[in-house]
Amino acid sequence: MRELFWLIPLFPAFGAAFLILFGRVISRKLVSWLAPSLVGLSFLFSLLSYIQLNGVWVKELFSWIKVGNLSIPFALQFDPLSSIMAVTVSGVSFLIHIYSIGYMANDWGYNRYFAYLNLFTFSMLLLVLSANLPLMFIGWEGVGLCSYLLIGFWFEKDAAADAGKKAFIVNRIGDFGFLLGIFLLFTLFGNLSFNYINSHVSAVSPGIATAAALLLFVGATGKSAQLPLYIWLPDAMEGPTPVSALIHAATMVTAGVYMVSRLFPLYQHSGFALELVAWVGIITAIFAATIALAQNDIKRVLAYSTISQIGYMFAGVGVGAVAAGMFHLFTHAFFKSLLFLCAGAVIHGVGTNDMRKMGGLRKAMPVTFWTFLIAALTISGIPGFSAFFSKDEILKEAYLSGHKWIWAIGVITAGLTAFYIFRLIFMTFYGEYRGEGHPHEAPKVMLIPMSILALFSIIGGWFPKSFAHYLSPLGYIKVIEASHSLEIYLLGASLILAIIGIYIAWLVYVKRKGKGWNFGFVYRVIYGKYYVDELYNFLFVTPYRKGSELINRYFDKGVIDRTVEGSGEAALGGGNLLSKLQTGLLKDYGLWMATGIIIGLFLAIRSLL
Amino acid sequence: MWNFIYWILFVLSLAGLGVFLFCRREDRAVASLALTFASLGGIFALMGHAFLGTILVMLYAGAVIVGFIVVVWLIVGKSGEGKSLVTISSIVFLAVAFEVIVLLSWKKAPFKSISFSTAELGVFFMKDYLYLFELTSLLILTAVVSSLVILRRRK
Amino acid sequence: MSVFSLFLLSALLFAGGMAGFFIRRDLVTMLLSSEIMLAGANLALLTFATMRNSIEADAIVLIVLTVAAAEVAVALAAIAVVVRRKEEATERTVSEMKG
Amino acid sequence: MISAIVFIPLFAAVIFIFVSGKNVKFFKIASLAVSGFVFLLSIVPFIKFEAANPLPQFQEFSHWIGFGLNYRIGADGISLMLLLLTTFLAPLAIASSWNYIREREKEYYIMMLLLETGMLGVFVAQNLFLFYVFWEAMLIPMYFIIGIWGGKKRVYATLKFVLYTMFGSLLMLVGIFYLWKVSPNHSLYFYDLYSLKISDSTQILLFAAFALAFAIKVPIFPFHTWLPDAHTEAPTAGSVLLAAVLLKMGGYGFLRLAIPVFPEGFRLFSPYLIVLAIISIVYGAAMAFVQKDAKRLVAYSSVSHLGVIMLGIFIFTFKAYTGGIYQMLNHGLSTGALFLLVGMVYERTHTREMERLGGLARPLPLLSGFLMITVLSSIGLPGLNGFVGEFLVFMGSFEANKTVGIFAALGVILSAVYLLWMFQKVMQGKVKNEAYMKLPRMNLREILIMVPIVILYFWMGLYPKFFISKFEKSAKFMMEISSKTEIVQVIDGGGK
Repeated sequence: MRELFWLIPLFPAFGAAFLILFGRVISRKLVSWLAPSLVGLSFLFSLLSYIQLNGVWVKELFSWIKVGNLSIPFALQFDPLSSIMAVTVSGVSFLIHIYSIGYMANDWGYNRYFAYLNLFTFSMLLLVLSANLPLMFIGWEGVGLCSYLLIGFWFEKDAAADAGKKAFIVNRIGDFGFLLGIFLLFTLFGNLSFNYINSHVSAVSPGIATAAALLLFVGATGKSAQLPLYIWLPDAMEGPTPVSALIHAATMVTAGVYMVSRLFPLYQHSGFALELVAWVGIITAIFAATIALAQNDIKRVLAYSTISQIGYMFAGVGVGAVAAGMFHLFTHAFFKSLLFLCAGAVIHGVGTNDMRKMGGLRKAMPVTFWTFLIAALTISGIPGFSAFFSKDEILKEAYLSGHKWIWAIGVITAGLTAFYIFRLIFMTFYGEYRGEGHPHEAPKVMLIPMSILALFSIIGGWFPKSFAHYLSPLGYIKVIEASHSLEIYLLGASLILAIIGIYIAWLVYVKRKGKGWNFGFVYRVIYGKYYVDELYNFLFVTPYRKGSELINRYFDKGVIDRTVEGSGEAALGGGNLLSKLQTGLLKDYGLWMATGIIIGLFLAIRSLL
Repeated sequence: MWNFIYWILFVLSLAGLGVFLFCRREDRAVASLALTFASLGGIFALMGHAFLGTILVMLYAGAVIVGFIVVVWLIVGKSGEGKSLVTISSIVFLAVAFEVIVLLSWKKAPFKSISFSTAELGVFFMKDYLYLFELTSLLILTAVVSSLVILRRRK
Repeated sequence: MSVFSLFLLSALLFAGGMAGFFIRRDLVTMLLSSEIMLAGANLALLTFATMRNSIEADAIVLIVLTVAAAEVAVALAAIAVVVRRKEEATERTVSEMKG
Repeated sequence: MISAIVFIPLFAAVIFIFVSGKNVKFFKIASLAVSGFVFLLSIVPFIKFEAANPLPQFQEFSHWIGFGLNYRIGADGISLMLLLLTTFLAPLAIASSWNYIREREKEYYIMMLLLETGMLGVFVAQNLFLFYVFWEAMLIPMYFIIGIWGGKKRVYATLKFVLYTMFGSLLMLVGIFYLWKVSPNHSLYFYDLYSLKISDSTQILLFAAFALAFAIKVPIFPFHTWLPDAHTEAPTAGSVLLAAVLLKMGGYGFLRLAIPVFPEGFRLFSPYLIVLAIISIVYGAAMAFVQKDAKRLVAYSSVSHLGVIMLGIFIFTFKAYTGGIYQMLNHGLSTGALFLLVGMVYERTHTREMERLGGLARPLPLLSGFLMITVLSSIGLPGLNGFVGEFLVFMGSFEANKTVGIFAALGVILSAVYLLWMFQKVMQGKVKNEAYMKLPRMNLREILIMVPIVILYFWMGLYPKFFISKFEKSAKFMMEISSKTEIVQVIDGGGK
């Protein structure tokens, strides 16, 4: 498989190209067979390569850009880190493809949808498997593009089109930082392949390394929706739910975490950058968790939960525990996409996103309810489920590596997570049904992938230790063995908080039917998402628009155009002025002649005098 | 004595000019010019260029001024004042008469300092500047013809 | 009969002619004053001819005279036409060429 | 060989004159055939071109007027690529105006062919005088194309366009006279001019003159006001060629003439020019964002993209220089395509006001697909052609000077903002008026116009080496000459 691993991204690429070109002519049946099978093939290949992997495989297909001292080969690399990502991405994508067959069954853009989904899988796999930064950048922007296309899939809805544009532009701002990071790294190292950078990182002063690392991190915050550039993810819920499940839960948003762990030596060398990553991660975690408390749209709650969980992963990597971070990423991919798929099933059944119009769906949608419950238990860190191991691994690493505050915030966020996820369950599945119509269970083609994912989210977390060992050949993975008692103490703390969270949720939403919980101002602020969107608009969007309008009307048309036309008119004016001389009166002409002669004579004679 | 005549001519010409400039009456002003030209002719003669003097007088004092008077009358005639015939003819006559006297005395032209005579002038023309001479004659011819054409009344 | 006085006369004639040209409004006077200017110039030319005793200058004076005469003839004809069409022949009438 | 390529359209145009204007079909097909044939012909030099030799190849020489004003044509790597860009786009532009131009087709196609000759001539001329002749000759057909077949305010726009450019090139003419006088036995051959010794102060003056002429043509920031007017009023094919090829002449002029012949002048002016280039990038993008008319938006977008190109050339590092030249080709393709598509929308909806357009993706799915890909290539999505050029330019400028690199890279965000905004306004959302639902789909001709361009997007994006290797050596050689480091004495005796 060593020779064929580079085929992994090419299957969906071929799928995407085929669907885009012939999308309009082939039947839906063919598409619903072709698209998932291609992604399945690449999942199979990545699984096989994962199994046979020994050391690091690099395959250069052709040299992409070669100008002067810059030479960027189109090279793919398969090593432990990218193997995990490849398997998760292709696996989740395969399941979601199958799920989408059911979900998008009666949509007129069916073929187009699967074309974009395949294109996305290709870009994500390219991002994950690339051996150097510019190639990763292709995948990086490729996923940005696909998220634009898929969020704005129902482009007739203005909200969706705006959300897609917003997502792309915010990503683009992140990519601006990423691009500058690439340039800086090139000026530093002269070669942009990961292995080269990781091995030569010590040759560079920490200061510049920090600058480069932070620039790349700007790109990561854009892509993984961390604090400054997270605003696009909640709006991205306008897109179809399987898209949110795949892109905004499992794969794309984790690209940032993957990039940081891929260039971990650079971050480690710079020291400060790593700290910043940890702190940004954990602050985003708690920030997003608080917002999720008060949202009424089921998908927005999950969106904020995603932001918060990714905050966890960044915190994990930030405190030096790359294995823990990646492990959480691995488990998160499964349970978060499951949450989204269940939400999709609920929406598919009820027809609306608003939780206030749901309730009591336990009886109507049993399978969805049970898978949803499993996922909820997982995310809140109940032992036995996968997230318990991965999240606590991160908290343990944080505590041990001296980041006490990060551990504390992490634990509080765990409590909040438990609260908002069970708030969601109680509002949708308990109490009586508040919406119209009669909710029906999702079709079988959607339930199968959900149950598979539920299975994964349970067993996924049972081998944390081997995960770290699997990654160790990368060299910068450290495995710390904590004393047994300390481990119990840490696990206990987060568990207790989780249970408290669940209890409060139960108390508020089941016993007192969810009416009592509004603390007035705090609620409104959280509900308004801290008015960050409005702030950004006020600070950036409107001044840019107004400023350009003003410049356009006054400066561009006014100043420059006027000068250009002005010079034209000046010539005309001059002409008119001169024509005034033509009075038609002989006397005037005689006068001009006389003066001319006299001046001439004077000049001639003057030389004589 | 000749100096005296010269100064008279000098003064007369300036007088003619003065009258021309400041006189209200068109025709009288034009007529006074005849006096100026006549006196100039005289000065020419005194200087020894009798031939030129006579041509000057004939051309200007005669043809030009008379022509102008005719045109002035055309204009004046339209505007009603016609009685000044007497004054005009008297001034013109005076000018011409005076000139004749001087020219008669050109034989002993006192200030003559040129060595060539009118004959030589003619020979000069005929010898090297014949074309130039013919050209001027052609010019005059065209002038006459064109003025006739200009004046022809459109049918 | 000093040469200076001759030059003085020609200068005066020329100045008078120019003044006439600018003061009076009607075309006839302007034409005449240009004639006077020409005569003044002729006089100066002649005095130089006599001083330098050059036959060519003399010839030129003659030719200038004849040409001036021709010019007057045409000018008069033009003025006559103007008069016939517009009754009065002042400067105003021929200012159609205004810019 | 190259003279044939340059003058075949001219001969065809002359023959067209004698054909009666009634059978319009003939003109449409014949002009397409001619320009198509010229394109095929231009592939031959591309293949036979040996990339290792940086000097102009396929040279042709004749005395023409003598006194140094002789006819010398040749193409080194850079001119060859621009030649190909022109011959590639001309047939597409002609094909796109088949049912766009309704009246006076005969004169229209004659003008298009004359324009093609003018454009080709500029890129292959090796003698400064010949360069100037083609430089001016190309203005005349453009004047008529905008003036006769343009929009409402066409006369104003075309006058402004021609006079503005003419004003610039007159200064250049003065420069040419000086060079003619100074150059040894009046040779105006480029490579003789490069080795010319001119005192620094005159170099600065001359550079200013040439730079102004080319800056107006590019256009760089303060001299750009003619472009939006010219574009909004020009017919589709006119603005395609105007944007895709004419604007490159400014850049080509800089790298071929202004910089190598007056390196001292360039050294003095380059910081200001770099600042102007960056302003063009940001300013063009900002202005594009607020335009109401789609074509004006695309016009301002080319101001922004040309800012990137000129930055590449002015910053004068090898990567940025090559990137700038490569970006010329990309911009030609993507902006040309943008104009073609806006033209197609205009043909159907007869309006370019973005407020009145909307939701066209439903009735015109294929067109919105093409527009999507073109917008992505123009934004510089990695994997497409725009990215390679911009990446090289930004990397080169970042290497030379960090702040310049950062400001320039800002353009990446801004271009995404206005182009996506335009795409959303035109294609997405609800259809504003019902008539648009029944708009005619893209017919075969339009598809055949767009398909080669899209193929090139991917080809130039994923395998740029195929193109870059052709002009890389010439670019390096041009830079060496311009920095007067060591004149590689390989100049072949330079014919007089």
